Amino acid sequence: MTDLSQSPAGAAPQPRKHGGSLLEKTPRTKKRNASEARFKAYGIAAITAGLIMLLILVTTIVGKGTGAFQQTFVTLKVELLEEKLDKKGNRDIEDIKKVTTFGYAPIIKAAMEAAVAEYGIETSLKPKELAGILSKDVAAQLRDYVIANPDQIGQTVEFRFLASGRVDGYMKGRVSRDSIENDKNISPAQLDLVDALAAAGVLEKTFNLDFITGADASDARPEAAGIGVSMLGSLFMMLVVLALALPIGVAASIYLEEFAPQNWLTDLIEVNISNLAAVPSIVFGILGLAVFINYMHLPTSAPLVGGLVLTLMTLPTIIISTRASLKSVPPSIRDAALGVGASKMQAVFHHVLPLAAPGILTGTIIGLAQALGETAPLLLIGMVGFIASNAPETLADGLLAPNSAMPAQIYEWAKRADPAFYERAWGGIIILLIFLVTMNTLAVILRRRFERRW
Amino acid sequence: MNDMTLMDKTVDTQKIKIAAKDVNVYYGDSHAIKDVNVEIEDKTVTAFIGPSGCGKSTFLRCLNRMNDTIDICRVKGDILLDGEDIYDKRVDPVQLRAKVGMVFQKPNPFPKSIYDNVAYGPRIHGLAKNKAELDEIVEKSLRRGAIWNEVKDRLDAPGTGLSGGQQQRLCIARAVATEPEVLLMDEPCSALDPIATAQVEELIDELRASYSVVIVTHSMQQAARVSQKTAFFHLGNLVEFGPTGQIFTNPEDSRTESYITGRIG
Amino acid sequence: MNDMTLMDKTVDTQKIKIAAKDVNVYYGDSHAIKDVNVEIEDKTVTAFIGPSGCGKSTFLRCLNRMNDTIDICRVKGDILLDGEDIYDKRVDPVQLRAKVGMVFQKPNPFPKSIYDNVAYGPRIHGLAKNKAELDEIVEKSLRRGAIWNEVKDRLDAPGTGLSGGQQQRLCIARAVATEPEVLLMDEPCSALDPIATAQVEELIDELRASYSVVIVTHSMQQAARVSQKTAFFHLGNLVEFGPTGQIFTNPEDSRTESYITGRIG
Amino acid sequence: MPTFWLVALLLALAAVGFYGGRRRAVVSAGGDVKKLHSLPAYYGYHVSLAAFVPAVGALAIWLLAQPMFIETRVSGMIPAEAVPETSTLGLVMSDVRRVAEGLDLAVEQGLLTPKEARNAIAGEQDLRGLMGEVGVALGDSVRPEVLSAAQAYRNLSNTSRTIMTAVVALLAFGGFFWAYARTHKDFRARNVVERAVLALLILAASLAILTTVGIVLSMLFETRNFFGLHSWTDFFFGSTWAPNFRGDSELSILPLLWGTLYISFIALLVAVPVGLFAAIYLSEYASGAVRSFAKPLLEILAGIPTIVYGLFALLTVGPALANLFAKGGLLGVEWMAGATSVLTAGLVMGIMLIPFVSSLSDDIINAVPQAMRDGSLGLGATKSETVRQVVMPAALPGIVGAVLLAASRAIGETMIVVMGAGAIAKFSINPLDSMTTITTRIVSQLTGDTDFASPETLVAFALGLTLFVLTLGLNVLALYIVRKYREQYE
Amino acid sequence: AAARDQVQVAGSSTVLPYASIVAEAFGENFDFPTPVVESGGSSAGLKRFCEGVGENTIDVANASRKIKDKEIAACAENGVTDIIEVRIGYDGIVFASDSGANSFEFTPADWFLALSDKVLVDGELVDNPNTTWADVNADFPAVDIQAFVPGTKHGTREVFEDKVILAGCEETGAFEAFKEASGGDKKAAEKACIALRTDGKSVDIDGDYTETLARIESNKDGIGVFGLAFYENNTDKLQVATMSGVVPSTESIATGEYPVSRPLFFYVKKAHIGVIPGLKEYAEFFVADEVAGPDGPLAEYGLVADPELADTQEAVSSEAVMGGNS
Ligand SMILES: Nc1ncnc2c1ncn2[C@@H]1O[C@H](COP(=O)(O)OP(=O)(O)OP(=O)(O)O)[C@@H](O)[C@H]1O
Ligand SMILES: Nc1ncnc2c1ncn2[C@@H]1O[C@H](COP(=O)(O)OP(=O)(O)OP(=O)(O)O)[C@@H](O)[C@H]1O
Ligand SMILES: [Mg+2]
Ligand SMILES: [Mg+2]
Repeated sequence: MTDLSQSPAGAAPQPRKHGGSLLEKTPRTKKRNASEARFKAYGIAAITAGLIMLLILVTTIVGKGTGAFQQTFVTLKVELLEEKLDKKGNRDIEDIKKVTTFGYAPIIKAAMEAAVAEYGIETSLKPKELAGILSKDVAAQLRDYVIANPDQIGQTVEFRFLASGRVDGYMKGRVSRDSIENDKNISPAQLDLVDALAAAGVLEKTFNLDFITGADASDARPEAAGIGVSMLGSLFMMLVVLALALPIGVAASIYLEEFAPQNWLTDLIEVNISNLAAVPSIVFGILGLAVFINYMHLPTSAPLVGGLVLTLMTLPTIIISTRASLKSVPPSIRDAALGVGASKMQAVFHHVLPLAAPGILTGTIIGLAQALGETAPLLLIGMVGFIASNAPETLADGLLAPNSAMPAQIYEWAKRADPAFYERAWGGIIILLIFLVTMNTLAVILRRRFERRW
Repeated sequence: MNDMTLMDKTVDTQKIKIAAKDVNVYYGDSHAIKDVNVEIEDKTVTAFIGPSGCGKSTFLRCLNRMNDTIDICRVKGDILLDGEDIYDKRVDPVQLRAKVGMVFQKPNPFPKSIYDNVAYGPRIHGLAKNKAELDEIVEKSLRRGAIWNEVKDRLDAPGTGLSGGQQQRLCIARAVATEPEVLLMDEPCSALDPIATAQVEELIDELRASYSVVIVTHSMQQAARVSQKTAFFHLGNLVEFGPTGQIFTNPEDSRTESYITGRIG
Repeated sequence: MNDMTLMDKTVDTQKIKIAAKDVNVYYGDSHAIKDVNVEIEDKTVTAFIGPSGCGKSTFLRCLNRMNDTIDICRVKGDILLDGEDIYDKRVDPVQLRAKVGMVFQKPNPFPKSIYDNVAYGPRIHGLAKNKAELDEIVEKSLRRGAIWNEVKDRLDAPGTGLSGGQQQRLCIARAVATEPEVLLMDEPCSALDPIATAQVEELIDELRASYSVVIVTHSMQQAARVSQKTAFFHLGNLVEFGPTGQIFTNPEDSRTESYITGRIG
Repeated sequence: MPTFWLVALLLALAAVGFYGGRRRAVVSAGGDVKKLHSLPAYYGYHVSLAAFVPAVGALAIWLLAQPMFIETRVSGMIPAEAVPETSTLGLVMSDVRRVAEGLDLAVEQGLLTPKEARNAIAGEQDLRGLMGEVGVALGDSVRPEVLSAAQAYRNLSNTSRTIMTAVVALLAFGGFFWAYARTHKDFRARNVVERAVLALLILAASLAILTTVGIVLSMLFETRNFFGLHSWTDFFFGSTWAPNFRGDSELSILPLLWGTLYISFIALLVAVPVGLFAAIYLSEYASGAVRSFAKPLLEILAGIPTIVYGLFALLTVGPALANLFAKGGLLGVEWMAGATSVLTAGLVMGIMLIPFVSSLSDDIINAVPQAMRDGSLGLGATKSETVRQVVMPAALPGIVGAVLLAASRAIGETMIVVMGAGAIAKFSINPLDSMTTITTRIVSQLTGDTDFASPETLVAFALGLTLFVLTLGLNVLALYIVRKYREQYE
Repeated sequence: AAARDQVQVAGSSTVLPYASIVAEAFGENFDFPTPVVESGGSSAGLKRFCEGVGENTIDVANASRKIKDKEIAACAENGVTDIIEVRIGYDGIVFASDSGANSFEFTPADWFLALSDKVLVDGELVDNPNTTWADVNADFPAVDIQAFVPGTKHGTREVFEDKVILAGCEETGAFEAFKEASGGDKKAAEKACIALRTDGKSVDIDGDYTETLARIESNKDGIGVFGLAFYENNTDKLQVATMSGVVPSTESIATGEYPVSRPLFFYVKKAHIGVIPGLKEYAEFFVADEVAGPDGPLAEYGLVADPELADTQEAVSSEAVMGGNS
């Protein structure tokens, strides 16, 4: 019976030689502690490395992008000449609309000449060159105003106009007199004019809300481009992704992890899901184009389609992380619930799921972050390009009207020739990150509430 | 606490609550329970005794199909509860487990508050109409689990932050809160001091009035004290099953005798 | 297995192995251990007894700083091992725990094979030069844990697939495999049958020859059987500490007496 | 918006059903909840589901089928000669739809009475102007055939709407009363509801299969076209990737595959150790405060648009490596030709992938029960030993999942590769050489200016499909490994 | 499906800036909504264009090359038969280096000698031995050859290959040598001519001109291939090289003096005219004198105006389809 009797020669076992004092570390302890310290140092190094990278990236982004939040404006008095805008003089809106933006050029030139005269600025510039310091957006701004207020024709109205991208660059120090040597878009004389106008207080650099709320503008007028509309596009897409990917992903994981019988079919599904994670995002674009647009006839360039495609792309991420965390809930918890007569479903929803919530939220954070920054699949469903629509007014509009998305917008801007867009691209990235951080914060707070160790 | 007061026990014959017929259990290839036949009576406390690893827990877990959750575990044979085969396809294990409650060998409180631990069962079974009733159930159960005094001031504290014995009693309270018809208790007093043990034994005795209780224990004294019937398991076999008095005083099988007198383990 | 053979015990005075001075332990705001002073001798078995939730485990865990792992737990006071403060900044808890081994109240085998469970400690401490030596240590430890016979054919099976009592013995084997100078055992026999209990008690007795053993138990008989010194805890206080014989036969404090005679819990 | 109201009605019915079912169950048990088979709420859900699900299903099917049905009916009405030579029936139909929609809107806004709308005759009114007013722009003035078709379209839709409403309402009420009638204290409401939920769960899981089928189908056809134009031996076994505009290009996947594997490998070489150590530090060593800010911060790395990483690779990492390894660099070696290399892209991609590994692993490691750690620490193990030998093996399946996710992302990344690794497909073991990956080639061949029916473009589909099959193989392998080494605690 | 009310355009990213300028102005001046202009490359644009006729297909495809016969066939297969081809002008392709670095005066032969995989040395075809520009042409400074050329997906690459490398190949006589080597096969010789070296001297750029610019900024010796419009917007950072002695500008390209340029097109689905509101107006507006003419905003941005714009205007307003009754 006694196993003990087999211990050698009945002699009382001698205790192992432990190092004498606790305060003195044995060589082995020293070695192990060293390895412990190394291990910990690796951890610290890993975190620090990650955080330093983040810091570098974020400082780069902020450094390059903050300029986008400021813009140079020129305040001008404009005489809305009747003979140019309403030749017939009958204020018929149809007639007024016939004057295209090109027809507003003389008015703008005149306004600039008047300003030069008013402030006593001496310049050799021709009227066209004078107007060259203003954005090309100015004509559209004026035309919109006139169409909205036909009764103002003939009056002199004060406007706040965008300065052209080059002028703005000059004010921000991006453009210098040296750098424009070969530039045919702006001349040193124009810069003299800018200096004079700035001195007169007509031209100033202020915070630019339009960048945050506005829509894209064409390549010819970087100063007018904003990210607001595409931000809404992203928002609607994220809503779709969140509303679909999270419940579907969690549901699928629960089935696979808790209910599915172990057989080839579930193995197939399992392998399939991890494989979907490895499918390049552009392939999801191909799929979206084929299924949602060509087959289901959903509109192109619609955030709804973008959201659906991104949902499919995000699902594997959420499923993989959800499954991993479901797996890590100890079986004793399930037993305890089943033991008091809970059904499997109840055990899962009442106990396992809350315990797995941190992992699920992590998957959601990462999946949504990925979805938020993705451009490639949007390329194929028509959300990348020049989509300068207005801000959607209704939910249906938001989902179905053509729109772009922040990363697509940023990507487009980064490609454009005018360096002024480059600054906006970085500004856009700042906004994207703020968007991301806001989105994450919610999830992180939620996750913290679920975290516990047992 | 005198040792063996066996002969005092009245052994009334009660209706059979659970009948196990030729039950065999396998963990993968290993044969853990071998041809066990046993009849557990209503309004009776049945004790399972036997050396560690002989299959008591395994068999106990068969009685409310908790073995379903172990992938590699296969159960053969019939187990009838009130004459119905609990392994029948049509049987809903959930309903079964609501009838046949369980206290596990290792205390496993939910990582929730003490209150929620106990209230969980009544909640999912709809045993309380309102909060007040639920409070009452919780208090009553905790009292029956002999832990009310220790936790009444910290019902919101997590159940996992209790001491070992407290967790064990919490699990007992949790199990009785759902008022099962049969209560399976796997070493419910292993971590309890004598007083708490006595209280739990009192509870068992009280439960016997209306329910059937099966208790696994390593303490011969305890088996003798609380049970009317005793089953002795050895290496997966049910060696002997009979009135507690008889088993302890006059076992038929030599192995039973050896175990009771402390010669085999 | 006769009950109380207390007076047979020789109570030699040994050198003090662990001295606790004014130890206070808090879980958050709750005060779990209050001003405990105790001196644990070398080559002696010390039993901690007391009702469930009185702080035995908490105090035990102080002795090898396992409480460090509980965030909300704060320990005040001095605990000296061989005259050295184990809470000193310079003390490496790892080295401390190698000296002061522990068997936990809830068996917690690693999700590894039985062999690896036992070999883990010797491996990290470099106790075996080669595989053969390691095999030997594992076998010896499992034998000492009184579980060798049950598991020798399935050393590769996962330790988590054992029965409750087997897991407990596995954990004992795991703890003795590292040959600590002090072994803290938190209810090591709670899930064991009498035979296995006797084997473990024999082991404890054997260990006493060279080590210091602290055992938490709810069984007064066990305390009486194996220990030379007994400490009685109540509601976080160390009520009485002295030679086992004296505590059980002639307690000074009325609470001790009540507990031993089964009146308070 | 009748559909909207219909859905609202269904929702209302579901709500009523919930309370009704619950009440009925409670009443049938004589007010004693304990006598019920299931919790009262389950009876409520049961009636709700019975009222809602079939009706909504019918509604969805109807809404999908109705346009098709009406379209065929209406297009049958358009005489063949009414379709302009250059146009198609489909386009005329879209005009019809637009006019119908315009009429609807006009009626809605009170510009036309319903009767006028029904009887409007093309040419009599300026319908185009009218439509313009309600916001429906027409390309041309309304032709009579189109107008009458549009009117028929409206009629049909109205009838169909009415029938649909009737059918849906019937189903809803039918379901409602059927379920309501079945509601009784012994009715196994929980089981029924749970079975419905399970069906939903299965549905969700099958979506993965559907997606896969969709992906394969959407690429299979073009892939077949590709192999019709280009020899498969060259594609699979050739050694050169050199598309050109003249056709007859060499398009072999092998150099791309090599680049893909190489770049992903380097990225993982960065991300896995850093991510794992970060996770371990966060979950085992870091204080709560450190953890609660470091983890979300690291997660931002996953959300920085890849274009930023691309530029970072291009402008910072690439030149830095070139400073070291290129000709005239600090090390005086000439291992690097330009600023782009596998290493550049791999390093930068690795940074992006850190949170994929760190955050997920952190959650998994954190979920390992404390008792495991205690067991190890109690034996005198150091924290690192505990982590390496007890915690990590227990967390392995989850960690493998995280690493696979990172690997998947690495394989799928484009922008960083384009900007960091260059665009040259070549076999080389020098990590300082430029290479490219399958994914970037898919993107560039798809978005380029080549002839869309040429093999140079179609190869994108073949690449996509092949990659799909390859990763499938890798995943099967990973599944096998995880199964084999899984350690279940407790 | 609700009716679509805006013009949908997709295609070449080279045409995108021009199309976006037009779309913006179109939206401002007409009651129609601003057209949606997607990018994604000529190939993808034409592919979607040819997917069929109907609302869920695009109306206009932008292309930086002429539509290919095979594509027309594929279009026809899907029912897209009447296509209006509109040439909007020319895109000049220029060679530029960092404004602070050396300036160059190239001939096609220089480029061939610098970048070709094989060159003719003493009548033998050998692996390109040239490592510095001085090796290529004694007049050039002795800086390392580092050229950033468009990736093989870019239409620009085709022009670069045809008008520079191939021309250089013929100029240096290598073409004949290649032809001889391949047994008189002209096609094979052409292919051999345009094969660029892969030792890192010539770097394919798969991104866009901003990437090329960034590469040049981080490697001052680099010379890149750009679109004229891009160069004109970045004159502060780049200096342009002459080709065969001609300075690239909208004028010199329009007159054909500067050889390296390519026409830009868009294609309109005739079937959609009259159905998609504003489609025809958009097409007409695009080629109107005030837009695409030499003084219009497109030219200002860098498009080389088409000298035959009047014909194009005429073709658009008469909806003349390709291949047919033009
Ligand atoms: N992790 C914890 N957090 C908060 N309170 C705790 C924690 N662990 C124990 N306690 C409390 O501290 C007190 C002492 O607990 P301890 O575990 O030391 O009791 P014990 O004497 O070991 O009891 P038992 O015999 O039941 O194991 C109890 O009131 C218990 O509820
Ligand atoms: N999950 C499992 N997988 C494999 N074998 C198991 C598992 N659970 C138990 N066993 C084995 O089955 C046999 C019976 O185990 P069981 O837990 O029923 O014993 P027990 O009688 O409850 O013992 P104890 O008193 O120690 O709790 C033992 O040999 C045990 O090792
Ligand atoms: Mg057991
Ligand atoms: Mg304890």
